[in-house]
Amino acid sequence: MRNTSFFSRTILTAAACLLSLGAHAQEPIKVGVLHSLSGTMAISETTLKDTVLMMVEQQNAKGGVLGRPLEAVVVDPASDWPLFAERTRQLLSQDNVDVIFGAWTSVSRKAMLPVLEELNGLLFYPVQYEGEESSKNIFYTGAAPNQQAIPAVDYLMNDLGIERWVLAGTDYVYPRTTNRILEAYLKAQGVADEDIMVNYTPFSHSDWQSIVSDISRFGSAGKATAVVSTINGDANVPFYRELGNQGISSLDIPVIAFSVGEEELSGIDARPLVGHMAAWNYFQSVDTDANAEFIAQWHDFIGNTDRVTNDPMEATYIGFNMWVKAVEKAGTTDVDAVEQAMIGIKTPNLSGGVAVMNKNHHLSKPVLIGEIQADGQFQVVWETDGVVPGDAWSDYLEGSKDLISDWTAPIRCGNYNTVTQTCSGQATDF
Amino acid sequence: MSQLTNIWGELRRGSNTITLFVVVLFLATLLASLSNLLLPESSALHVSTYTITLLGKYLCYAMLALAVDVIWGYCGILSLGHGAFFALGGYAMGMYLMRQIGDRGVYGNPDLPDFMVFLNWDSLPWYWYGMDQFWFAMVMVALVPGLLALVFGWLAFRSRVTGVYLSIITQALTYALMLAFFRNEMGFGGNNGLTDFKEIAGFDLSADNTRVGLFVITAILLGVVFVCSQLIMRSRLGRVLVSIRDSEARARFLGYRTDHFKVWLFVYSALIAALAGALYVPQVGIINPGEFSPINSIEIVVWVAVGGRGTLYGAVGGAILVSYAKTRFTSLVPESWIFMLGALFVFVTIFLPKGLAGLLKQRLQRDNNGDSNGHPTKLTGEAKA
Amino acid sequence: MRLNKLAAPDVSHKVILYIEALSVSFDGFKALNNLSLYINDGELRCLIGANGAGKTTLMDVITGKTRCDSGQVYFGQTVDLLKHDEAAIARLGIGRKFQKPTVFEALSVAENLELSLKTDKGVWFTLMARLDSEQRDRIDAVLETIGLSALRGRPAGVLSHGQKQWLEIGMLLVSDPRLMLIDEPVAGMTAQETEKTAELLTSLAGERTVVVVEHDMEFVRSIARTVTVLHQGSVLAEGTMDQVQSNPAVVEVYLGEEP
Amino acid sequence: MRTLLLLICCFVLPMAAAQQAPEKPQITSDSNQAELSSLLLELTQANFRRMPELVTEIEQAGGRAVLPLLTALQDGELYYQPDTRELVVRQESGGGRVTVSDVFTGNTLDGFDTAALERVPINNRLRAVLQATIARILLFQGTDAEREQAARTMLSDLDEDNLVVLNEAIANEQVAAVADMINVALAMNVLVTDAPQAERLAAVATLHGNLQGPVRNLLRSFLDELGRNEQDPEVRAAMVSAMASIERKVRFYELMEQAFYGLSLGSVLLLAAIGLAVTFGVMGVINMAHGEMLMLGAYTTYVVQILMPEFINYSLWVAIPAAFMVSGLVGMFIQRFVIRYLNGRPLETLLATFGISLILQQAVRTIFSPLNRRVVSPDWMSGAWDINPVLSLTNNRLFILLFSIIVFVILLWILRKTSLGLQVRAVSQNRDMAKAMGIRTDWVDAMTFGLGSGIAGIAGVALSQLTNVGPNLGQDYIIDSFMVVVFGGVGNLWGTLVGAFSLGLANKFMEPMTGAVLAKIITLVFIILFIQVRPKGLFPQKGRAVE
Repeated sequence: MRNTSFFSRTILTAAACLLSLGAHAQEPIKVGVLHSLSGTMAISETTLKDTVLMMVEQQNAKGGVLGRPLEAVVVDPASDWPLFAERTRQLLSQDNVDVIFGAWTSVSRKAMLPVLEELNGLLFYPVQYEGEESSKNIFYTGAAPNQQAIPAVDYLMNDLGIERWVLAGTDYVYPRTTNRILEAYLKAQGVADEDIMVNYTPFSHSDWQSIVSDISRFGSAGKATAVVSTINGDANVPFYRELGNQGISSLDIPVIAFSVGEEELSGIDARPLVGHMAAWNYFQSVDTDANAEFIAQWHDFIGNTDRVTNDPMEATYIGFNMWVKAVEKAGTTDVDAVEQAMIGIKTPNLSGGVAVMNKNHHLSKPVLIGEIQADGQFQVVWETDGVVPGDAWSDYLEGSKDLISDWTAPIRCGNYNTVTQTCSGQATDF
Repeated sequence: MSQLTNIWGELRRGSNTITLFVVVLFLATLLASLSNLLLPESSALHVSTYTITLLGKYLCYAMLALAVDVIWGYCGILSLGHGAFFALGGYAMGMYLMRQIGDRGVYGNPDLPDFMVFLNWDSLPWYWYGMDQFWFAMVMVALVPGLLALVFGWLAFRSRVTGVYLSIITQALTYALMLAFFRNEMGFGGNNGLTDFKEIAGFDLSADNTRVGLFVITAILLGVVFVCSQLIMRSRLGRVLVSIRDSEARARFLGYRTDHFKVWLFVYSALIAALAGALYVPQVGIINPGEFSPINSIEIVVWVAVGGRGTLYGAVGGAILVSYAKTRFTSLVPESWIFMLGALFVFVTIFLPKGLAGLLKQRLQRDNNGDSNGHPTKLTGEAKA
Repeated sequence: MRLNKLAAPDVSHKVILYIEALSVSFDGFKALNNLSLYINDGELRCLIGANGAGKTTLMDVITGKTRCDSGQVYFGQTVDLLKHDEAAIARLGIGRKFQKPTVFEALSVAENLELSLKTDKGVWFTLMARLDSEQRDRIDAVLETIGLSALRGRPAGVLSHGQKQWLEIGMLLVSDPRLMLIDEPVAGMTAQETEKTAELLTSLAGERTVVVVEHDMEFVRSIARTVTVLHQGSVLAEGTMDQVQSNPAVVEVYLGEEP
Repeated sequence: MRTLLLLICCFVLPMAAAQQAPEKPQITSDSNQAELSSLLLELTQANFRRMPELVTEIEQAGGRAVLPLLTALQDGELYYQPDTRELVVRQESGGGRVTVSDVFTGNTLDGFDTAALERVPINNRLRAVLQATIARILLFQGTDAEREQAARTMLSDLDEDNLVVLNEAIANEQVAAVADMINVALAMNVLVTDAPQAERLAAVATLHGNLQGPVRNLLRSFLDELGRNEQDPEVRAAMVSAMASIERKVRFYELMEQAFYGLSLGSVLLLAAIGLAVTFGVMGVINMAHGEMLMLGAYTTYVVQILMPEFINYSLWVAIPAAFMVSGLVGMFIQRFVIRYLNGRPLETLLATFGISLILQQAVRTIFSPLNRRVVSPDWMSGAWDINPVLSLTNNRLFILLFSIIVFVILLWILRKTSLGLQVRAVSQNRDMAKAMGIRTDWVDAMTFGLGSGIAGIAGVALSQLTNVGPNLGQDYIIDSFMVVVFGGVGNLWGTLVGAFSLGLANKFMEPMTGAVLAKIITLVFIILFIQVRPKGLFPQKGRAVE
């Protein structure tokens, strides 16, 4: 085994030398990048790896952090969930990285979590997710359900007068939880049981004929109907195709999606989708100087002006900038110090506002709703007035409505029960 | 009594491979464990916990490869669904570990695992009962995959489904199970599976001691399974299995109920796979339906093919070698790893039908009786379809 | 499971194998057509016939490999062979040697014989089974008979074609069957070996029943007491070699073609 | 290849041009020009809240002459020049050719910097208003089909404006189908107003058996105690009977629909499996890279579309032979360099071809990136054939169903009637004998494998119209394909056909009860059990040679 670590070390040192040429002779700060570069998730995650590498490059051009250069350590967990845990351990205990940017799916984050807590690592997780989690060692820079799903439903209800709801999702934890939250929320808003249809399909579901026809039947009852889609990845193309072919336009039954962004649309002929919607915290089409600059940098870095930007990239961007600020504020890369320094950090987001890291390790973000355009971009048709703080524990779920997350003293707990005033279960390491 | 002496005699007769294997395994385990526990982290000889966990994982894979080799190498049954037994064993262990969390989950519910709480299950499904008892969970580790193998094997072998047909339906079996376990309604955590375990039989899973302990237990069990399998293969039963592999019809005309032998072996193999799965889960810390994916099962077969089927140490070596290569190369050259794996499949099947072990054997034989004018050893025992 | 412990077949009527009105067809082709045949206990019977006359199919039906469309096959007075599978039939004491020698090439010569021994053939028994001295002697004796003593440790795969033939005969011998079905025993053998085989088969008859299918007419003549000629799935003629040879029907369809 | 493309270009170009001919709008003289101009100016500046009113005002001011403007706005083709705020129609045709034309006359305008033009934004609410407005105009100006469609649109929105328009339209309507639709609308209106019993009964009679969604909803509401709850027993009875007749028809058509879905799924399975039926069934070779042959076909479609962006509508006709060639050649390559060396060792072949499938996937990932590729559906494959309001068959599925059967028939013909087919069958039945008779078995093997792979490539073209074109495409179909072939019976093309369609139908008829996943699991378990009962599948190959 000694040989092997020696081997990997040589490679890494070589890489480090290259990166820090001409910069500082100081020991570099190591940034772990844990995104799948092969397997099924490579399709989404490769982009985020490139984003982190771009951010690292830019930061080094600015002189690094604390006067030390940054060095990216890229490993590939190959879309294999147990490998996420193993690679996390490798990054933390072998490569001694100071921070990790990584993961896309909830299951990969869940696999990493015990290792992060055991070895006291730091993860920035950049994807919208189902909430119901807050670890001391993770910062969630994507949207929680209250930053995506609930505002989207509000928009449909108030602005489009939707009365009947189809909650369609891929059968995994994010759609399940989101739909549970939405169901509870809709019922609280007075929507009757028979006006909600819930449907789950497996990953990569390709035959949507029956389901789309069910939706169309459900939507022909004379009430305005919308589909809230948490359908994931590959299944979307055949889903939208079937919608288009069965003649269901955004006027008949609009679809609002939480997992379809610019990157996904780049693989679809978007013309039949025009008018369907997505809710995110960022769209490439957002018209701000910061965004224009970001897009330009991205195109420059990746060497292809056709490449799009998307919400998880913005979340990576925000997370990275926040981490840099926090390290500078703390004056060290020590995880505990950075964790405390993170709370309250503000950095500009790309949609013209300011992102704030809250006590629960979630961000405050604006919520935007965009309509799909023929070119695969979104046109923003609605946005929240200000930013919405992310809520780790949903107020609409039985188990979690009494829970809050607060990582500042004196509570310092990711799942603090406000009724019993205890921090249940989770070890806090304090 | 006579049987005992038989086994002893058997052990002595085949002492070469067995002793060598056991000694190597024992020494490696001992060294790795001691250097992890006794040497300071700064020492150059210190083996990190990361490495220990990695080694533990490899040993589980080795055991799994052994399970496949036993049926494929010795009896010509190519199962493309052995990942299913591995995963079932893993799930049984995972359920136990999940129950051990108790009220330390994020919702503090003493009975329900976290994923059930937020998906609004109001009570524990019946099949989760008893899983909080270690002994019961261990019984389930063996019972569920064993029963599945028994029923499936009984159906398949009795109706003489063989060769590629069998391979394809084993693949269908694991695929169907994967789809089923992906369903959240099943109550096994859907895509996320089971994770965030805290302790096993009272030992903290994140402690170095526990990890080393698990690693040592895995090594010991691998040794036991290896010795058992080797003894079986050297018994007359082993010869019957080989005869079934080479000509099942002929074996039947000799009066052997070949279907009984195949079912028996299939169950035995499934039990080994399940044991490997149960050891794997606490070490990697997660079990999810991805383990059922047909690709995983095919990968196991590749380990065996690379190592050399029909030799148990070949299977073990192949599993460790390929897994290690995977760990290395997916870190170094992630994009090329798949190319390499693919090329390995093609290369081994065309040029190394007996795997590395076959190569080794040829070498040894050539060295031993290089000058003898004995008949050249033909490559025999191709699996018949 | 324990069929091998069954009593020996009831041969009180001297007949060990009854085949009555047997028919088998493949895809409309009648391989066996209403065939009836009786083999006496201890007899050495030769079956001859052109290719496609149904010899191998007949053996397949007797040993349980092929299901018949109609007819009856009885082993002795009481055992209905059609109700048993291959393994059970083998355990009843019906041994078979195939046309193309099929030995287990990966196993050694001695192991091939060991597997053929007449013992319990259940899974658990084989797991714990050891050769006792009596069985060891038996294997040694058979090895001697078939002339492969020197090669006992060799993998059967390296044997020559003739040696494999012998090994298969040895496997048959060691299993101590009541009824032996032997398909083309001397194909690929030298003249000496053929002679030796003839000797062996003749000596076996009496205590066992032997049914031989063979093309080599010289060989048949040297061993046969009774010959049955099959043609198009039924019995064309039966009798001593001379009787059969002088039978005009036989001359026309068979012997005429292949002098 | 290049010549082929050129040929197609020459053939296709005039047709495409003919399709692009602009429609001539009418200019009416009674429009209030001044008011309209100011409204049009406002259109370039208004926000989404103001827009819907603005559209209504424009209709009032401009009358029916504003139809081209509204249509352009609805299609997202209405642009304005940032400085002059002049509105123009900007259309993009395939290959990025941009034309700018006048909003009302449709005359092509030159001298615009097309890149600088700004689009008049549009959202869903505006689209809804536009749809209603355009329907009101089309009811008088449209073609027969457009008028019928316009009347149908109004069924769900019978406000006063629409009633005025409908009453006006019925007076002059000559076409029966359109008049019927308008009458349905008027009858619905009669029911919701306080008309005398006789009129209401007549209205119900008009609606009897009508399958339009709004009609059903209206009747349901009258029969619902919490809804409009019809009091008059006679009218109610008529309504019950009308509703029953509707429900009966709906149930029947839903069954038809389900059968179509089943057949359609079956056709996809058939396409995916039929190539495998050749390689596995005829040659006995387990080709785990079969899925990747599908994938290559789909990627070929993508590349063809990239090469001929102007002629997307014809791209598939080029893609089909191209995909056949690409997959077929790759298949032959695999056969010559790998499978040939593993003759008679099916399990090894299985492993080696699995390795090849990994390599092909990763190769595609390296060349085309792991992202899904955008394959466009030609116009003639989008949309649906609307048989009636409850039964419509989507065109792409219909074409693929047809296509799968054509492919099947051609394959059957090749194997039955051509000399290649004869040789293939000879080799599959007795290789040695065939060799002895002078058949070049090597060559036949390569050709058979090429044929099977090529057909998989063609199937990939069809799949590119249904699902993602990505590196994982093959993986999603490989197990299903094997199931179909094994279920149908190896070596029997008819078995594959029957197997594919029966599995498709079974799946789709189970789906409403069990959900998609469980239906699939049940099907898999069924096949596993079925193989135990009939190890050789539905239609086993017979005879001794099989053993």
